[in-house]
Amino acid sequence: MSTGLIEGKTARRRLPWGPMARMAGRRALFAAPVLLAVTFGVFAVADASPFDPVKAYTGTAGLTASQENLDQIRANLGVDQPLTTRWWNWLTAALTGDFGDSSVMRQPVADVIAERMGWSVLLAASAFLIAIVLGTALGVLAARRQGGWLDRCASAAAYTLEAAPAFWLGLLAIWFFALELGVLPAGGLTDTASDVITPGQVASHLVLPAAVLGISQLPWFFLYVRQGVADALDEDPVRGARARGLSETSVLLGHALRSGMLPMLTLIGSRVPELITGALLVETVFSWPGIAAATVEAATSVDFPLLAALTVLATTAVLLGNLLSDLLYGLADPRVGFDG
Amino acid sequence: MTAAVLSVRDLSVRFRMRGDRHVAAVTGASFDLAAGECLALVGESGCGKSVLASALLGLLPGNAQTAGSATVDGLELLGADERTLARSVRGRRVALVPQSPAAHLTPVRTVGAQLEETLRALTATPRRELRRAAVAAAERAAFPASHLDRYPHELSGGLAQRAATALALIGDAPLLLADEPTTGLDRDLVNRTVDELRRHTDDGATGRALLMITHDLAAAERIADRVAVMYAGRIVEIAEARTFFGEPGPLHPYARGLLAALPERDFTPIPGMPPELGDLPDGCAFAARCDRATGLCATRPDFASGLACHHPAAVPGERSAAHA
Amino acid sequence: MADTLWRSTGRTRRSTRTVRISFSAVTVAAVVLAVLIVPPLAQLDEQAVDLSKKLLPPSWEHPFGTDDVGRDLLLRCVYGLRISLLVGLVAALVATVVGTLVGAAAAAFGGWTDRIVMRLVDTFASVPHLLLGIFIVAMFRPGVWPVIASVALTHWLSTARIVRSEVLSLRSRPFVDAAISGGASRLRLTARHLLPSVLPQAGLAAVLMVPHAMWHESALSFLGLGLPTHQASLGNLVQSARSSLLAGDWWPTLFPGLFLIIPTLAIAGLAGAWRERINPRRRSELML
Amino acid sequence: MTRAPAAPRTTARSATVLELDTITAGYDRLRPVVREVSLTLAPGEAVGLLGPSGCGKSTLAKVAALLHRPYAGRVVIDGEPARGWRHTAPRAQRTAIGVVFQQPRMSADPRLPLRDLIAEPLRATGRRDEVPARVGELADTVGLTGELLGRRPHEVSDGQLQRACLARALVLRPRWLICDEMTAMLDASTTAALVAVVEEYRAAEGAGLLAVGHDSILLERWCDRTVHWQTPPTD
Amino acid sequence: AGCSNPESGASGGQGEGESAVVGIAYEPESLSPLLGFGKDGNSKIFDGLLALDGDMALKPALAAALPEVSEDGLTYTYKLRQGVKFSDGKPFSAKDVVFTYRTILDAKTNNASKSELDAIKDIRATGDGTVVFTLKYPYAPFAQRTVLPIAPEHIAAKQDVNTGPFTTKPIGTGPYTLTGWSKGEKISFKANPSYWGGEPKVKKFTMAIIKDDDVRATRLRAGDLDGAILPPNLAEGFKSDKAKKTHAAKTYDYRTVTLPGGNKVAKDQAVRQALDIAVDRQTMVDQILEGAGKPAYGPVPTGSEWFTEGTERTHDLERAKKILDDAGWKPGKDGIRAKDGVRAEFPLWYLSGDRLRQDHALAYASDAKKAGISIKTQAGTWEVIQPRMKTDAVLAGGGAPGDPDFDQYLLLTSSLAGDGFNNMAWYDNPVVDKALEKGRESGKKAERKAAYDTVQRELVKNPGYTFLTHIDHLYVVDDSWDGLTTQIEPHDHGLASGPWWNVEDWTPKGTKK
Ligand SMILES: Nc1ncnc2c1ncn2[C@@H]1O[C@H](COP(=O)(O)OP(=O)(O)OP(=O)(O)O)[C@@H](O)[C@H]1O
Ligand SMILES: Nc1ncnc2c1ncn2[C@@H]1O[C@H](COP(=O)(O)OP(=O)(O)OP(=O)(O)O)[C@@H](O)[C@H]1O
Ligand SMILES: [Mg+2]
Ligand SMILES: [Mg+2]
Repeated sequence: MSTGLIEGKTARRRLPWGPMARMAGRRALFAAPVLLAVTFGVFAVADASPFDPVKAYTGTAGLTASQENLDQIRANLGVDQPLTTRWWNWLTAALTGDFGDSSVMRQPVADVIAERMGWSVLLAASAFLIAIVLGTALGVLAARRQGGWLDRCASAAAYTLEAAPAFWLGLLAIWFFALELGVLPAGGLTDTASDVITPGQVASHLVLPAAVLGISQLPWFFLYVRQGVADALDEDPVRGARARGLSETSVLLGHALRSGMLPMLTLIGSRVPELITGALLVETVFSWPGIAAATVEAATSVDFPLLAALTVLATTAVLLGNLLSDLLYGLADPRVGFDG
Repeated sequence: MTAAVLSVRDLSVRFRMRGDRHVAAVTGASFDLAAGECLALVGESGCGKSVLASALLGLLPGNAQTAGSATVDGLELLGADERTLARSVRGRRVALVPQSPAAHLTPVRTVGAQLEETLRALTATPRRELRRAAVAAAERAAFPASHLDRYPHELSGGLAQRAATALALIGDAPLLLADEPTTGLDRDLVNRTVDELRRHTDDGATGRALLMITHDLAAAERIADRVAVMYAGRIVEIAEARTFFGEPGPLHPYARGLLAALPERDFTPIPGMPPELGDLPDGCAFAARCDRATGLCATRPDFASGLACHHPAAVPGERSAAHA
Repeated sequence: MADTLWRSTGRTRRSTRTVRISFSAVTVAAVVLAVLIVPPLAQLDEQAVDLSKKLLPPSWEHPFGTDDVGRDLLLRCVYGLRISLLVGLVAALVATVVGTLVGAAAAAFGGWTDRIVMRLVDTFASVPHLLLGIFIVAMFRPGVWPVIASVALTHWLSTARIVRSEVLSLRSRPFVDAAISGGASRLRLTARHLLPSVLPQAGLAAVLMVPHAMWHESALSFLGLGLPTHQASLGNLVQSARSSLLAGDWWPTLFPGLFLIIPTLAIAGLAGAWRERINPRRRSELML
Repeated sequence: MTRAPAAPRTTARSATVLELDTITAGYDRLRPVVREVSLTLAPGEAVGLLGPSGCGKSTLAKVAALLHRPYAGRVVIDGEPARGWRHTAPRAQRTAIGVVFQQPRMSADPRLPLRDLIAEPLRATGRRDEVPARVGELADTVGLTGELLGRRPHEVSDGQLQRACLARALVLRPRWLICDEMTAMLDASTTAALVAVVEEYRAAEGAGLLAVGHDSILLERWCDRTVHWQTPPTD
Repeated sequence: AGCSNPESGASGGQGEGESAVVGIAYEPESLSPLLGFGKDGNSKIFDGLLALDGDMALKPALAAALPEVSEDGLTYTYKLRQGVKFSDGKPFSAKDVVFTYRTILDAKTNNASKSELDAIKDIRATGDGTVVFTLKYPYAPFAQRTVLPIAPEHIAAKQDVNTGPFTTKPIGTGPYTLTGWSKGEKISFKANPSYWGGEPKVKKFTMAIIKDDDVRATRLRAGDLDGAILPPNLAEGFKSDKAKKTHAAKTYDYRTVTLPGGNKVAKDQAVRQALDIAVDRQTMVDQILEGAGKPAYGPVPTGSEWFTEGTERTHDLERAKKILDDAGWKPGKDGIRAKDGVRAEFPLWYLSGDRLRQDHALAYASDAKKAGISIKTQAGTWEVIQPRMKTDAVLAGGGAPGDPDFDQYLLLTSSLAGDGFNNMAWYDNPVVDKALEKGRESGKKAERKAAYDTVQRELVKNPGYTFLTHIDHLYVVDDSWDGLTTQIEPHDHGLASGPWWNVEDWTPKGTKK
């Protein structure tokens, strides 16, 4: 029945690279002003905050130090200059590749980031993967049998998890897996007594923090997938797919999930800030030598160079996350397009 | 007469509504569909045609209740569990061309992808061959292959209709339910599509049957063996297509009115309005609109010899028994 | 047709559904009553320290037991719920309203408005939440309102993005064409056709925000920037119960934990019922 | 000008036409669907548009209703060329044209009961007070009985929904009416009834009609003239 | 290690007890002595000229003997130990000592504790083996200050003192060398084989930095740690664990409430006296500290040789009420007293997040209420608290062992009122001022003792602070080493504190392998 003539024209629809590239380009252009605004904002807010860099720098010794001594250190650190000067100096130096020295870490910021960034990314990426995959899987299963026991348990657990601070989860996880079962190490990047970093050790030390961080991020993914899929299951396209005799799996994954996962894709981008917050807490609880844990310290000790660098990193992560989710969204829903 | 592909007995569907009321969308429908037969189901909008089709596929909304029985190949469809329906009824025993085809396609996937998926689910097409098979399936319903990579919202109304037909033809199901399969198509395409449907019915070695719900009486005349007329949830007449469209014409006053409303005939609507399905009269539901109605019509006429009317236009006995 | 045997097709469980709606409603009502009425009526001091009654297990005198400086936990839970609900509800409400409006506006206008607004949102989102929270709280005296502000201001971003992308997807539906041709202004289109469709998404975010805000508050307290740790808030109570739990005393954790979770589940239950009502098709049943 | 004049317009004011002037439109600049199509609709005139499926009739209808920006050409409504499209078109121009869309399921907001669906344009244009009277009157005309009005789109049949869509198109008393395959899924009786409704409306208001369809018999019987799409379908 | 966790077998190659992992709560800002690291001794990586032994007595370290002090107390001469090498193999000499002290005193050096060396006028090396300090004024406790670690000139001098790599990768003469510092995670040390005091038996020593008490306790229980510092309520949980021993270090660490001179109520002598006896110190020790501590009546702990016998106060609510009655503070309707229209109430701040201070503050407020004084507890960070210290009470902590001058001078001298965290209560008592000056300058022990007795008696008459408790620091450690002792500890938990102050002297129990 089919003719060769028609077949010539059936080359598959290619990914819309052009619009995607244009969107990415627009985002890249926007990134510069966003970064400028964010770093300046952070400098300004940190400057207006009551935290004192000198006090943080000197630690407990500063409590009994004389005022003269403190003033001298303030001048030495250069934090007595006005805010705009400091920001401008930082910016110009940063553009030449010099990110300054961190007063908290007592190390060049570039070194701090080089040493720690990788571990944070590893932790956050594994956690995110866990959250997305597990959340989606559970969400689909729960939506399939709305009101079933799995749905009820998982939903109640999701709201409970959302109410449970990451500290708590971490502590419980340590208590259960490291203490009661003794199967997983309780913290650190490697065994505390070991000095070498081997992939095996890192992997076993990664399990708990990544799981805790992942699970703390899970409720949003789970509940949005569940709601999206449940709604989609009630709509005509799914009715159509059912009528065609597709298997339950195809109906769920190929139709209900495909239409219902759109909010979840958005979450990929918009949960990045929460992920960073979570990483910050989890790194603290598990003594994970990542960079997120340094954020609070950098903030409360007004360590401008480190704070600015961390902000740049966080901003980049957020922008990339959002770009990724908008690209995925545009791909997943052709009606949205690549306009943003 | 060959064994019935579809056998419907006393099928009723009602919807539970707010305030404990019910809408009786289909009431006591009984008919058989033999292998190789094509039945056209006609009736005014809202009389329950689509609901009847949905009931056969187990695709009614959650507030629906069914009664009666319907069997295909000896398998009881009503009350079958979701698993049976999904694994061995839908697409495989009973295929559907839905009425709003665009709304029944998943908006975020291309037509081609949905065709290929259906092919994979219903036939043993190897992965490599999928595209080719999809093109062929599309071709059957006159869906242009160049539009396979379009998303449903990028299709014109007629294209979406053809896509839906293509999807329904894939499974080679013994029973094909086509709900308004010709909307949005020009006359050439209508003819082509209904011919394809007819061919599909005739081809089947094991015997296939077609239930075509349509308002397009010309198309019905073209392919249908018999015509069933539905009014207010009930089947009021089943007749041979030949006699229905030709002489002596339909017997039920309602069916006659329906034919008379055609633009090529009087182009005048049947006066009055169909009764609300939530509040049906005890007697003949058409009585209020019928110029032949008498006091007798306050009791409901039984469905006998293919007709449910106290005052048919001609004597039913003069026609050959229409239903199996 | 009385004799016809009707089979239902939907998997409806109406009875449990009503039970659950009423359970949720009663819980929410009880909670509201407890936090509004009990404290002013009781005139008890939830701060009263009595070192001789340290860590007593639940008893008639102290139904929830006492904490590690001998304060009555029942009283503290009720007071804590009062503050936490205030934080949770207000923060969730503000975040949801702001997020929904911004997201819907960005998508409804589209083009450059959308781009610029969303980059502003990104800018906001880029400063880590806790950091922004720390600064906001640090700049004011510690107290409830800075905490609420810091939680609300950092949490509307997800909602905004979700609402925006849903609206974007809705914007090209044919019924939008119909509305435009019916003379609907952009505002009307958004308010009447687009927003109601995304409300369930925003509502879910709001419900999730309630418990999240409560714990966010305690995270700030943990860093020394939230409510004072002696002040009873559910977050604080759960937080400070950690070490008691390690020592084997379960009640300082359990009761505040339940106080945190049960109202959340009840609110979620009501939100589910509401979603079902406004959803044109959902008729299966009420979910949590 | 939000309200169309009640009295039929006289052809004397030649400005009161709906004119599509060499319209080129589509969804891909390189391969437009509609190429240089011109069409003029005089007041009170009923024009049928016939053409093969997928040739671009609905696209043209959307252009005429100011819902789709053409790549080239202009639309003139009552002597005023359209300057904006969709939301940027002035409300008076948008509402001067009533549209019945091809697919009722897709063009109805699933959360509005039929009553609100019909009333929506009145509310959107700030004419709330007319709602009860006008909705009741129109529902009667198109044959929607009481209880149906309270149902949501997924609770009624496609034909019933199409009636509501027609009522919605008429509710603002537009001077121009575009019916895109309005009767495609309706039975003969309902078709005849709805055509009668439209004709009655046109007789009362003097509105012009563009009826898109495939059924040449119907269009010929219904319209003053029918136009056959010249260009072959794009694919 | 005494680890029960099978995973930590990876510590590899070490015999039982040759490696130790301890959990600590504080992390040094820097590891450079020039910036203040290890200024109180026991820095593991470094040695000072002198060191403190278990009884807090000075003993020679890099100096060959205790210093010779001139008659006028202005010149200190140290003979250096010969043959000591830095761990990089370079010899230690007098110029390293001179370099270290001069650099610390340099204005460009960001060392916040340089004022502790305020008395130094000059330091020089005479010959290779001797260093001589000259002081600006006689300063009796000066020798105590020379426990501060000596940095190698040949490395540190070449770098920026504030930011150079030496601040994180130091080299010293001490018993251990640093093998890694992963900030926020751990600091690890390896025994220095060429240590002048002999190679330590514990070959590997790791300090895991775990700020959260609960996490530390959990990891200790999980076998991840061999020892850890714990707050009293968590240490309690290890009582039944036979394999672990709890070491309670006596301290100078006190908790006190400042009664600021700028507050109308708190400056009233009757109020101060009443509060001083209205508080139930023993209950605080028993309930808040789980018995691990002592009531405090002043900065000097009971039992110290500097403590003035007879200044203990007993809890006596009735007398407290009477004092207030007599002074005209009359109870109002709600039980809160007032005098001349001034209600007896003031706020009390504590550092938020500090559980121990919070509990002390709450208990104090509740005791005060019984006497008719309303104290409203409030929490904040130091940024919030500091500007309010002149008028609001603060739950403060402090205490330095060694010389009584170290904290009493800063705490009580009126001229230091409002100077940072010195004299937080704005205490102003000329008698005390004079006695403090005397104690600081006099070289004679008896004279000094008399002076500090005066201070303590004055604090009974006019208690500008309500001292509450002296806190024992609790360390739970695996029982697999001999030789564990604790020093008397200061308020801060530096790296130097805990049973591991002399980890270099530990010997694994029952040397099995
Ligand atoms: N949103 C869209 N994006 C891309 N292509 C589209 C879109 N809408 C329609 N098309 C294509 O434009 C062509 C014309 O569509 P249109 O709907 O105008 O046809 P039509 O004449 O109304 O056909 P029918 O009679 O089948 O309704 C078709 O090929 C269709 O696939
Ligand atoms: N979910 C529902 N709830 C209540 N009533 C419904 C529901 N679905 C359909 N109905 C009613 O059932 C009746 C039959 O509907 P059905 O869709 O079968 O009509 P139809 O004969 O297919 O009409 P059309 O030709 O317009 O498609 C209609 O009156 C409709 O209002
Ligand atoms: Mg139908
Ligand atoms: Mg069309």
